Amino acid sequence: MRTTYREAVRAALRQALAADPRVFLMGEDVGRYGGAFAVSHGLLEEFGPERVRDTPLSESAFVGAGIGAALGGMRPIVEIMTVNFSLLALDQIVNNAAALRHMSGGQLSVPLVVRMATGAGRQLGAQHAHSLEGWYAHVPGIKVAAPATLADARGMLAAALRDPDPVFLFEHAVLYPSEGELDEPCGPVDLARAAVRRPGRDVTIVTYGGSLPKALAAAERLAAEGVDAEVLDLRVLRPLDTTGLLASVTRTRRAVVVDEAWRTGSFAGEVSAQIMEGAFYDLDAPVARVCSAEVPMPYAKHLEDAALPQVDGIVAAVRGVMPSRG
Amino acid sequence: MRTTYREAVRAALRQALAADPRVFLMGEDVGRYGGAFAVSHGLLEEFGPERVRDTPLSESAFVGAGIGAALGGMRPIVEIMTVNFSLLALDQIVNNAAALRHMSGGQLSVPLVVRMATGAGRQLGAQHAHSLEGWYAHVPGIKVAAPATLADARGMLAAALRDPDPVFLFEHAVLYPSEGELDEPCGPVDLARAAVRRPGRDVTIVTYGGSLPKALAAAERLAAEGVDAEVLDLRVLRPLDTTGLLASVTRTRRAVVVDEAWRTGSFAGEVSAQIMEGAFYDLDAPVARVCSAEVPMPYAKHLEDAALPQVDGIVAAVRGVMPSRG
Amino acid sequence: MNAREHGLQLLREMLRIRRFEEKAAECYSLGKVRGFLHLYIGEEAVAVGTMQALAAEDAIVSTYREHGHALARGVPMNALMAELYGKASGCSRGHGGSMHFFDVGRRFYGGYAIVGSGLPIAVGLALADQLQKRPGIAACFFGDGAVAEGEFHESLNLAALWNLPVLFVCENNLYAMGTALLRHQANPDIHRKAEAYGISGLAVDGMDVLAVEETMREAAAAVRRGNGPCLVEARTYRFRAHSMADPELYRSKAEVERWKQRDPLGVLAARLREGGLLADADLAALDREVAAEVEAAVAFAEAAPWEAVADLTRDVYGPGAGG
Amino acid sequence: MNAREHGLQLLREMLRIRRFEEKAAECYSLGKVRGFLHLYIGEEAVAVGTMQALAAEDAIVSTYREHGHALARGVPMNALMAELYGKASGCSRGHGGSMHFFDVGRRFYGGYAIVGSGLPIAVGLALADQLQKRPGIAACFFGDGAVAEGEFHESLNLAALWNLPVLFVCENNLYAMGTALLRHQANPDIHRKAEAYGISGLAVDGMDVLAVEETMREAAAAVRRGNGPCLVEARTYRFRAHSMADPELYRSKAEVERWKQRDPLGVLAARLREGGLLADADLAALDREVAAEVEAAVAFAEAAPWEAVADLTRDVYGPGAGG
Ligand SMILES: Cc1ncc(C[n+]2csc(CCOP(=O)(O)OP(=O)(O)O)c2C)c(N)n1
Ligand SMILES: Cc1ncc(C[n+]2csc(CCOP(=O)(O)OP(=O)(O)O)c2C)c(N)n1
Ligand SMILES: [Mg+2]
Ligand SMILES: [Mg+2]
Repeated sequence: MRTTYREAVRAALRQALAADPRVFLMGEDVGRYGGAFAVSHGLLEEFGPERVRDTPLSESAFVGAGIGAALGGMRPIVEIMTVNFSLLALDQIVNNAAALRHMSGGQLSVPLVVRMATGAGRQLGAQHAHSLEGWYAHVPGIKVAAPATLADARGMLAAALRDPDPVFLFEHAVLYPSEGELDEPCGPVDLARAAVRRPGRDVTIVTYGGSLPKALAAAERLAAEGVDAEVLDLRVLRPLDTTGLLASVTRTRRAVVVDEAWRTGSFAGEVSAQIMEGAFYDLDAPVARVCSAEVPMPYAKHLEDAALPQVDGIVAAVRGVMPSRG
Repeated sequence: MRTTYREAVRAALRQALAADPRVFLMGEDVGRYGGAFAVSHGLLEEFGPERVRDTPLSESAFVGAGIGAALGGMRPIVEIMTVNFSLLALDQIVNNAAALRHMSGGQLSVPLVVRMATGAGRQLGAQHAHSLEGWYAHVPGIKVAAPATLADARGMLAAALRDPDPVFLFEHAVLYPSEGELDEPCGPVDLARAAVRRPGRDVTIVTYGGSLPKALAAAERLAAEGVDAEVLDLRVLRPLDTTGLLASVTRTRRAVVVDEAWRTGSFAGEVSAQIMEGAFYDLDAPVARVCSAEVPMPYAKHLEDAALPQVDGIVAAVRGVMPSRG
Repeated sequence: MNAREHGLQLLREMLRIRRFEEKAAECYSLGKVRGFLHLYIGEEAVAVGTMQALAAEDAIVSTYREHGHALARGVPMNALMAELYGKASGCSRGHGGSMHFFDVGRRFYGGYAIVGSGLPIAVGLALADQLQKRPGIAACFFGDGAVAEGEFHESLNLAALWNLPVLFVCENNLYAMGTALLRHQANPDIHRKAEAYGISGLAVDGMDVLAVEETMREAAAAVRRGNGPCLVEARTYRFRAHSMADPELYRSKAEVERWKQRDPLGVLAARLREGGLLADADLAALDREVAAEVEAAVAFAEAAPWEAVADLTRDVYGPGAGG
Repeated sequence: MNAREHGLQLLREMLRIRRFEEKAAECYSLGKVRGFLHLYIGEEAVAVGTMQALAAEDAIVSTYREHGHALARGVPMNALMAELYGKASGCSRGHGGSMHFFDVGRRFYGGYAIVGSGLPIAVGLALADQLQKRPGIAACFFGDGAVAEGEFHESLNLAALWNLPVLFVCENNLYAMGTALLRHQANPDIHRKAEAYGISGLAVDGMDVLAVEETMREAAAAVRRGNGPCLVEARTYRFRAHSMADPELYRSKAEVERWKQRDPLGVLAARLREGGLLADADLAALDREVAAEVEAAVAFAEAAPWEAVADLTRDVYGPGAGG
């Protein structure tokens, strides 16, 4: 069936609400407004205000309330409108959601799902353009996934709701309108393995989330140049599928990591370090990174484009790690 | 003169307050209590409540007020009692302190200094044991430094106050009582270069902050085994002294990075990635990392010790990157 | 300035905001302005009335819905339109866009796009004035939705505790995006929350610019006298959608129409007419004058240069940044 | 249970807390207990009085100063002492220590060491009860210092807005670490802040366990009836330092002595004596009984096993954690 990333997430939400009375959705404007990105449009009418709850602007309180509700036996889906606002809830996430199980000696369980839009590319300026998935991936006790395809946009939510621990789903805002084919029925997908989105022999382009389409476009361009690039979608940043990552890189012996976060301290750095640790002797060239420029995201289109990873930059980086010919 | 890390920071604070009427100190219990770590003990009596200000428990508001006061022409020194509580102020730090200059087209300047205690090792449990320096180092627009010696504990504050941008100083709580010699007079130190704390030929142990003493102890142990380890103290995590880092590693051709943060997404990963990018062809072995176990820090001593980087683990990691001898 | 001049002045300021934003919306549909665009139309009386009570030495902190505050403060329309265009001649060199107008020379400390995050900044600006024994006060605009954020609470307590000169102006337009006041505030009587901090709270009809001016003069005077911060709730309404993306499913056309009966420009014009202070000719003249200013601003923005991509990371750190 | 039995019961509970903590402090100086240790001594009446109003189905959320709440809730003293020792038989397997006691079986959802961060958790627990139509309410303890945090404001608004069954118990001991109430609250009348959220607020003498019990029964009953959350301010005092590291430079010995005149154990004992409900023999018997329990707890903790280092990362993720 022809659908969009937005509709895929909505379908997953509808299915989850229909399937389990313990599931409810809460966040800013998820109800009457229909969701800042229209993801939850129609769900209030279908499931009512008890299960599709508009919250005040109180990120710390409603994320914390989601944690408490999970402790109390519910299966909350908390929507933080965008990752930018999640900074206000980080204490609840790092010190409570992630820590409660271990800190309580295994007594507590926090089956919470938190969804949020992430990323830049819409000319929203410095305060609305963050990509902090890498920060979240640093925290033990939570899981972090970034659906980059329609199937994952639909299937990761169900998988996250089955998980006994807090799962954070990062939906890149630029992906919501993207269209594609998706076939019924929709069940959960795994929250464990990276996926090869395009097989290739010469080099591995490692990426996730909103950068996947750019990586695939770059691979097409490179194919025309006779460079056969494999595109690996990490899918889950925590726990990272190191095995899948190393399997691809040891095969291609070259890698370029694409990540929309600022370069220094990006998750791309972690990926590079893990390749260093696990495949050093199999590398024919140093792993390269294509990340965002180290600047608060500017509003002007030409500046934002220049600050973000682009297909040209990925192509150039791949050329940089290939053996120089002729 | 014989002194402690704690007294060195206090001396720097006293000197700053005495030298510039625009400087003031604010934070929880910096005044009447004398500072949670007794760092500001006596300053209230010496400089009065206008310049040594106890704040309510309102991390977001008083960090934001520090930003506003800096915009208004002051030179605030904001103390966040520990990095753990700084999560509550991250929005102000990331979206305002770091972004205002660029976002305003260069009109605004935020000459703010934020000090905070960091790190684990005192059996305080999961909510009081974070090492988030790496997160801060990810953010363009701010500077991040970690004084590991008495001279830096004293000299970095003056340097930070001279800086036109927000500077974050991370003082590892375990270092406060550490003693040493420090000679007058005390001026600012640079906030630019990494420092070789122990020269060596065979391998570079890269570290910062509270892990420096462990790295030096490991180097001594290794010397006894005939391994001459260089110990590089990064000092400043942002902007990172990549030149100094690569100079050392290209010389020794081997590196082990020690970082108290959780391994995945640690700043140690960034260091490893930069070595990959800048010294790949000079490496005789993959760069190794010694970080904290991926667990919310447990209270029990034996568990916390097992979770944190220790001298034994550093020594073992260095042996792991050395050529195996007959 | 006599009553007529003053009245015309207020009308002109509100009209400048109205026409500027109508043009901005037009440019948005043409794709010349991008990103988020939050229109202030309907709320002009709050910005214009409040600015009457502020002096050059006062500092202003606003939100992402700050076109009106910037214009009323006197930031040149050319620089604002150029900012919407993303040009280097914009008030933020095109780095900020609609949500991030700045003009340090006029102590306009900017638009903040994280709801509630401007309040601590205003508290700090006021602290700087107090510590340097300067006469200025800090005026901080925010919406009813921001009242639910922890920073509202922390900032009012801190400002009150330290007796800081902050004029907290809550623009209560009854909605936080699509969430009605009664669905985000357990006690919707916002100005009464001042009591929790032991400060004075006032409410005013935000559609009546003269009422706003009077109340703000009173409040600002008290703050200036050193009575500590004051919280003023201006009851107003947003005539347009929350942003250009908002389908407005959460309110009825009828409700919007009812409020439009109290259009702040209409309310003032009627008042002036009653007093015989406004003639049709005056209105026509104002319209022409403002239309010309807006056209000039568009021409300026169109002709303005782009920031060079080579300068992308300039201004991330300051000149001579140590290290 | 008659008045005498009830009175002795309350006295016993307070004495258990007092003696448990005196022993904990002793063990701390011996280095057997480490990390932070925040004593509740002087505030016992609040925990014991409040627990009288709570049922098994109710949830409890506390702070890092939670020994008293855990004991009064019925968490076995052995498990608590073992936790202070960091042993695997501790109520949190030695992972938590003094600041992080948990007992999910008794719905004791733990000690939270980030000030204010327990409030949203309590709101969520109450939401879960409301959505599942369960009878329970959530009791949330926090200090006067926590009132300044944004989470206090956000949590009370959310709980009030959604009419959630939360009993917010502010233990106002006049200090946030070394910062006196008047230096951290612009309006120190904490229970009056309830008005900002349209809920009821009560204040009670936190040194009088019978008064606390009465007020909490009233408040809890209202919350149970579905009247929404309630904020109760218990006025109490911390006899000991904030933590074992605190030099107590911020208050006078005289002030502490004055408050000790109102020692909650003494206040209740005197009241019972007046009523002829307490004889010296009763006190002696209680003392012996509690001393024995404490000694047994220490013996248990001493003998308890350590968590195996091999299990360090067990319980970071749940069993069968997907993926
Ligand atoms: C912390 C935070 N959460 C959510 C948002 C998304 N958002 C932008 S404006 C808005 C509504 C704000 O309402 P209000 O404060 O009343 O201001 P108004 O738009 O009505 O002027 C929301 C939810 C944000 N920008 N910041
Ligand atoms: C968010 C946060 N900031 C600072 C601290 C350090 N701290 C621990 S307890 C405390 C004082 C809390 O006072 P109060 O809430 O009155 O509780 P009390 O200790 O008096 O019981 C402070 C500042 C913390 N734990 N969390
Ligand atoms: Mg509003
Ligand atoms: Mg207290």
